[in-house]
Amino acid sequence: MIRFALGRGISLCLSLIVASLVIFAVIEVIPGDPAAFMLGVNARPDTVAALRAELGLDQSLPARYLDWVGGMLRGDFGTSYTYRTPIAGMIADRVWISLPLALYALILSTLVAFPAGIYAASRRGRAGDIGVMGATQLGVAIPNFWFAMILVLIFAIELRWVSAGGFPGWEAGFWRGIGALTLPAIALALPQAAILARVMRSSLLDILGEDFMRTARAKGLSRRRALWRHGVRNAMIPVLTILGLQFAFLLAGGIVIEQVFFLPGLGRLIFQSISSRDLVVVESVVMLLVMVVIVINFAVDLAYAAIDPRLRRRG
Amino acid sequence: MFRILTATATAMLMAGAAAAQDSVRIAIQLEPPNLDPTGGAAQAIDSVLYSNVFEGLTRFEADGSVVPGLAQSWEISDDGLTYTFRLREGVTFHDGTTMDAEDVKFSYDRAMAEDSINAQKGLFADIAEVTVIDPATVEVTLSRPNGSFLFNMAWGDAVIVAPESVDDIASDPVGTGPFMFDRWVQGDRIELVRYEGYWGEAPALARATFRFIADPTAAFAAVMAEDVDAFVGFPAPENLVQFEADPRFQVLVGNTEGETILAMNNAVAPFDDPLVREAVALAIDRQAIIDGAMFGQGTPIGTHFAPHNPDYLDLLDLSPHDPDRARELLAEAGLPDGFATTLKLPPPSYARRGGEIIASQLREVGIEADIQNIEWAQWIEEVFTNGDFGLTIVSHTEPMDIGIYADPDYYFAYDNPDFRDVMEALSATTDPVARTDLLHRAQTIIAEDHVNAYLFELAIPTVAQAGLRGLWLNQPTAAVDLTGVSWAE
Amino acid sequence: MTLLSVRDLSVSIRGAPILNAVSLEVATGEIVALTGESGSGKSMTGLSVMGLLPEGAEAAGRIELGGQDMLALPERDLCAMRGNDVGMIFQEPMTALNPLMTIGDQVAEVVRVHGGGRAEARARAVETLGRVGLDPVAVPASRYPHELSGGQRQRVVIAIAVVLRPRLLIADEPTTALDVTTQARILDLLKGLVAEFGMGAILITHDLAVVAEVADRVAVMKAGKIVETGDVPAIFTGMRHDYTKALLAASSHRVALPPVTADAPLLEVRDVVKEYGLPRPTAFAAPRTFRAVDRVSLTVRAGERVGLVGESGCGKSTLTRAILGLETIQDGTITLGGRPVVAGGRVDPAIRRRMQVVFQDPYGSFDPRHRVARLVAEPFHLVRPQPDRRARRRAVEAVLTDVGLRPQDADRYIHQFSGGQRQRIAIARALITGPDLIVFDEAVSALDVSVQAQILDLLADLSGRKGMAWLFISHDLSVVRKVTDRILVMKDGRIVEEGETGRVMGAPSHGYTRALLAAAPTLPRTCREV
Amino acid sequence: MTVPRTLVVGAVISTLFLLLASLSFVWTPYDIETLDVPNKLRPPDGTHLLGTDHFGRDIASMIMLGARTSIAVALVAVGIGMGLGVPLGLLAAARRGTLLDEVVMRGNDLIFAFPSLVIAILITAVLGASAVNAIIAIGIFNIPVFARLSRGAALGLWSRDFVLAARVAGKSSFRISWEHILPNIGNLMIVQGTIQFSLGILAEAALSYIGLGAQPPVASWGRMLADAQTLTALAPHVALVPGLAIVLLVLGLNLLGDGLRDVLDPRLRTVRL
Repeated sequence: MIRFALGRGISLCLSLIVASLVIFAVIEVIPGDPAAFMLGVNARPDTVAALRAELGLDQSLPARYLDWVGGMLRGDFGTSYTYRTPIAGMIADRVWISLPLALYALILSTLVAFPAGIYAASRRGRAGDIGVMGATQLGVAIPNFWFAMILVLIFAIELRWVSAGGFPGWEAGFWRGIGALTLPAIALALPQAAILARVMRSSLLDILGEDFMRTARAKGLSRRRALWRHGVRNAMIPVLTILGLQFAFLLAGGIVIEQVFFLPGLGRLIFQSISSRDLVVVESVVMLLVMVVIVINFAVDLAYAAIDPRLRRRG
Repeated sequence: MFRILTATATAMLMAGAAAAQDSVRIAIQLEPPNLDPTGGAAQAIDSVLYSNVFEGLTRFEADGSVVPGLAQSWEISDDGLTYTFRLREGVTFHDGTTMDAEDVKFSYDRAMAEDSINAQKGLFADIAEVTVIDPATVEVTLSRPNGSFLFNMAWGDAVIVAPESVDDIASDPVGTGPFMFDRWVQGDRIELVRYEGYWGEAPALARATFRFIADPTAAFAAVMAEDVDAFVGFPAPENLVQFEADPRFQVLVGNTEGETILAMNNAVAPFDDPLVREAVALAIDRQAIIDGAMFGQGTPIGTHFAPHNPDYLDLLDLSPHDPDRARELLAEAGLPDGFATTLKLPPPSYARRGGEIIASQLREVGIEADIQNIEWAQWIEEVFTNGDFGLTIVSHTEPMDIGIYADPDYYFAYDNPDFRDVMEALSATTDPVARTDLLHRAQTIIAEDHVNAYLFELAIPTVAQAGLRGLWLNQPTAAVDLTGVSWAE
Repeated sequence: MTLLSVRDLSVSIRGAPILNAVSLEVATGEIVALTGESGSGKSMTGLSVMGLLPEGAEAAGRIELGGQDMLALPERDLCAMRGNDVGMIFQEPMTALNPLMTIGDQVAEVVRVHGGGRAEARARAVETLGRVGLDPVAVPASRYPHELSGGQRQRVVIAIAVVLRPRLLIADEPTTALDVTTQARILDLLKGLVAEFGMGAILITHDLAVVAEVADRVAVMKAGKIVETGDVPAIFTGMRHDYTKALLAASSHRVALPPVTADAPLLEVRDVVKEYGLPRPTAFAAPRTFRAVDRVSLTVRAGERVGLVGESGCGKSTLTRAILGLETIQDGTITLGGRPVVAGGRVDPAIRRRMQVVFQDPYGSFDPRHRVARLVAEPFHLVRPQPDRRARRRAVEAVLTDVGLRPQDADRYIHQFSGGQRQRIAIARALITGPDLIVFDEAVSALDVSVQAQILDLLADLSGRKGMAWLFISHDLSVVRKVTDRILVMKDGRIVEEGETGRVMGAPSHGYTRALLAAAPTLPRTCREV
Repeated sequence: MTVPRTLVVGAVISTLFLLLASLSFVWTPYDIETLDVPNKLRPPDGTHLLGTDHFGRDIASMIMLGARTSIAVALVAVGIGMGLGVPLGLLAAARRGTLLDEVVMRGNDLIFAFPSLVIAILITAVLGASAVNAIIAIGIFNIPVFARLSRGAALGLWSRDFVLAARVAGKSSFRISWEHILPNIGNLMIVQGTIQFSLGILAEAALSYIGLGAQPPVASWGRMLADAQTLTALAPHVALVPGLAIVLLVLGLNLLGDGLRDVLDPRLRTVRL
């Protein structure tokens, strides 16, 4: 097991290094000078030059890259050009919105998808199955930002059940925070739940055809018990892959949803930083997202080994 | 399944608590990048802090006039070179330190310094020396007479700061204003509280929260769901008709100092030919743009001057909407079947939506405008600094900025010695009647020369709770002055 | 006392008839065999008794077990009986167990489902695993299925079926997927359990030799009907139904192999070694290797028919792939007509042209998207200069007729042919370049007994007409003895015995060969002369 | 051989949009270039089947032109994904176990690690927002999907007997990949291609919704939605119509994909990311 983790660990570090190089290279090429932008239209060349020096923009590229990566390893993402506050702090506040949102959406989608997938698989071909599959076809086809617009229109503006967006901050009470994230989470969760339900159903149907399910029935287990005791656990493996990938998509999908619900999460931070050419913030946030995704993939691999003994010994 | 889920969520949290009577939640579109008005050009910094947290020697009033601020009174020498300011007594900064002449000298020297990052360094260009006479008196001597010096010192970039607190002013501002900075949750809100030790009349409000909502739908939803008490600069003019029809709200539509223009690159063919520029101006139907892009909000302008300013001259008849005449002019200029050019549009909706309408109007007369939507940073680099553009749309929101036509290096590169002479004369005279006449001559020159196609003055709609009083109607400078704001009983 | 009586059982799935008025009786302590070719409905009969018919199946008739008609019972009562009163064993041990549960838990589950407590279930599981021959020290109950061999897994499946001492045991082809020696031990285990627990048993198998060795009575099925039943071994001499006779004849079919004078050596394999790297047990231990082929030498002379026999895992397929140049070898040389098969990492086309192969799986050895003409002509890729279109067509048609197919079959797709016909096409593909040596890698193992016989006759005929040599590789001794002049027996990567087929079969010198011959079930002597 | 219902419904919807898109090259009910601001935001009625938008343009014509953009962007993006991804996957499978295989797979994981939207934002920030850049962004994201899928399928085939027979016949791994492997994974690629096509439509809509897709005067459903956002209360049809168009086309393509899979080869392993 350790060797398995070690092997994956090395490839993880390698991908992180390559990812940081790619991100830095792409972002440095973006036209537009942050200093000129900050000082606005009437600024004079000498003022702009002074600001560039202050922000360290005049150093050579390799120097800035090493400075950035070195800082990141120490947990210091550098200071934002426009906000002039440490980026780590900015990211910290916003991570506490994007991450819970993604987690909330993942929980919602799993809570809906698992029962739906299992129900559809157990009623294969009958009305229940066709109904669920029809709903998932629709769920996959609806763009989540459009669905978000409709949710806001109905629940926030017409019925005024919940605030139209914004985030009161976790200090304003855990449940108020959750309340603010409910609509966005539902909008984010819809397409993912549809995909997860379909994967759950098809992987369960594959398993139901396996020989050991017939052995279970021969032992005297009823159809339902055989499904739950043997079927679901074996069906988890392909579902796990999709869950791992989905969390990464939820993080990214959040970028659009945060726009619609004006949640101050990582998504909006990326947008604001790109439009104000706050390059170092963009680099750091994108790097963080990529790190989270790679770590999640790593976790999914470990979870594989946990569930499937065949992987554990092979090492 | 979904229904049960949302029902339980709502049971836990009814709509946000109604605003207490002495506090207010103001929403504006953009969040200030930092809280140092002397260190950044972003208007959002002044919107939140001007007159609320920071004050200068002089101050803008709601109608745009300049009144005494921290300077109680002043005398100007006959040759107009020496200004002696008498400061108010007993003024303290929010950290308790007293405000005196030393702080004024420190603030101006800091702005004029070699490594200063003050966005409007030009305002202080004429100052030769600042001398402290006594703690309550400071003398400023100019290198050459400047009629608008008092006007310039009212700008947000010229507020008075203290050496003791200037170092981390960007995230913890300390000024002399009626409100103190309390908290900044980046990306979401800034909270100000009443400063008990304020030298002047105490404001009605005890607490003010600024929320930042850039997205038009979110803005509409926030106001409609009463999450905020007022939205200054509401980004979706198309929804104003709904707010006007709703008794809960009041809608105020004022003017800003923002002359929205279709700028032409005078340095590049074919825009170096006045006939072509006139053709472009005549091809434009201002009212269609105002209706289509701004849903009727905005006043047409014939020159680069704010219509609410007393010295404004109505020159709309110099550039009526006349596509046929425009085609004739193009033929005269040797371009019978028109030409192609680029139309670079910064992010605001007046540019993006206005741009689509202008492109189709220009197409009517044979001018093919290739639309390119770009970010502000790209606009500043490509258009403003490198002059790499044919046409662009931008709104100049700095007050009294007709002087930019005197600078040939300015992005639309207009080079007219007569105009420069008028501006020289203007800065030398302080007599109001002479100044009005000079301003009229300046406006007429740039209108007749069709330097740019002058579209409309950018309106600023504000949607607020019906019971809120004292909000500014117009925006002579970028500011949400809360000093006079209160709740009606 | 009749334990189970099946009366006129008819089953159809979505309208297609599968079983037609099947009647069968099993007494306590008696083993009844159900035999017949694939598709005759024998497995479906077993599943009907268990009440595990697939979706959309309708069954009519009566299945009485201990006085109760299983077909009339509600699902809940059937569940109560399965595993308790009637147990079942399946053919494919590799996939019959849940990979994520330990073998102990899977056996204990049967006891728990039928009301046993947790401790009692665990105890009976360990006890039953021991009883089926799994040494608790070597194979503890905490092991996972993927850590066990095929034979060991089948023992776990048997433990699951018998842990609650059912009155009836159904075994559906329990040993088909196993090696000969493992098969013998599993059959002995089954006979022992039936006797000890006094169970009635139904043994479903297509192998008449297994029937002869294990069963008390046998029922022969053809197309969903029982055509004949009788006692063993009496049935083998006095059978009445002609289908049964044909079935028996095919099993004991003899091939007339024309004699041939073997002259100059053709294929020479000298001290070949093939090793595979194994994953390192711990991160820093030296890398271990597994030696699949250990210093093997063999020669095949032109025109000679050589057989290579061994159980799965003895390295014979690795040796085959090495000979064909599909695997690199660590040591030793392989030459054909004196010249090395693999020169400098590249296969020498001139040499490769003279050696061809026929694989086991008739369904897998052809690209489903190409027509037969293109499939058969593929080896022409080795021929320099490439024959033109018309020459290729003529060659394909000629070789198709050689193997007993019609020239126009060249334009059809592979899925339009039966298993036997596909092997004929595979042989045609091997013949097209007129090779000196053909390697048959388990070429007939996947075929039914009757089809197998026809293919072996075809080979004999071809050997006479074309005179090419072949290396016939198989785990099935009875097939290899029919088509070879000389036999090599392989065990754990080494050749343990070599010699003339008759001599090796009659008086084997190596102990392993003797064990192999003893384990292989054989038809009773009396019927072989028929 | 009864053609499954899903295939028929999917095919009908998809071809309907294809026809609409190609028709828009030649004719649209109104010319969307000329604006007609006075009668903006008119609800659907006789003259304007689907009403007019905030500039007075005919929404039906905008939908037709938008269909052209969406289909073009998604088609080319899938083309890039397949064109580069499949050969990569085949190469990795042919050289399975070697360094090349490892590099290709690690590269895929890396592209997967970048959330697709972030790639799009980075590209459009560098090259500016346009339909072409949307194609590049979505295309890049499709490459690993096809590479991983084709490698998986090809690996399965390499162990099959008929490939061994081809190796025995002396064919090089490149020739085998071309003659035997590619045709046999063709079905899977077609079915996955349809699914990626529908995902491409959604991705293009999302990109142009946040302003990174096709720029005016090129019509795009995503941008219609973004413009209509503030009008949902005032004129709901402006926001509903483009949304429904997206849902319908994506639904149609998904049904087509599922139908194709059932017809071509029910056992295919398609993955929906």
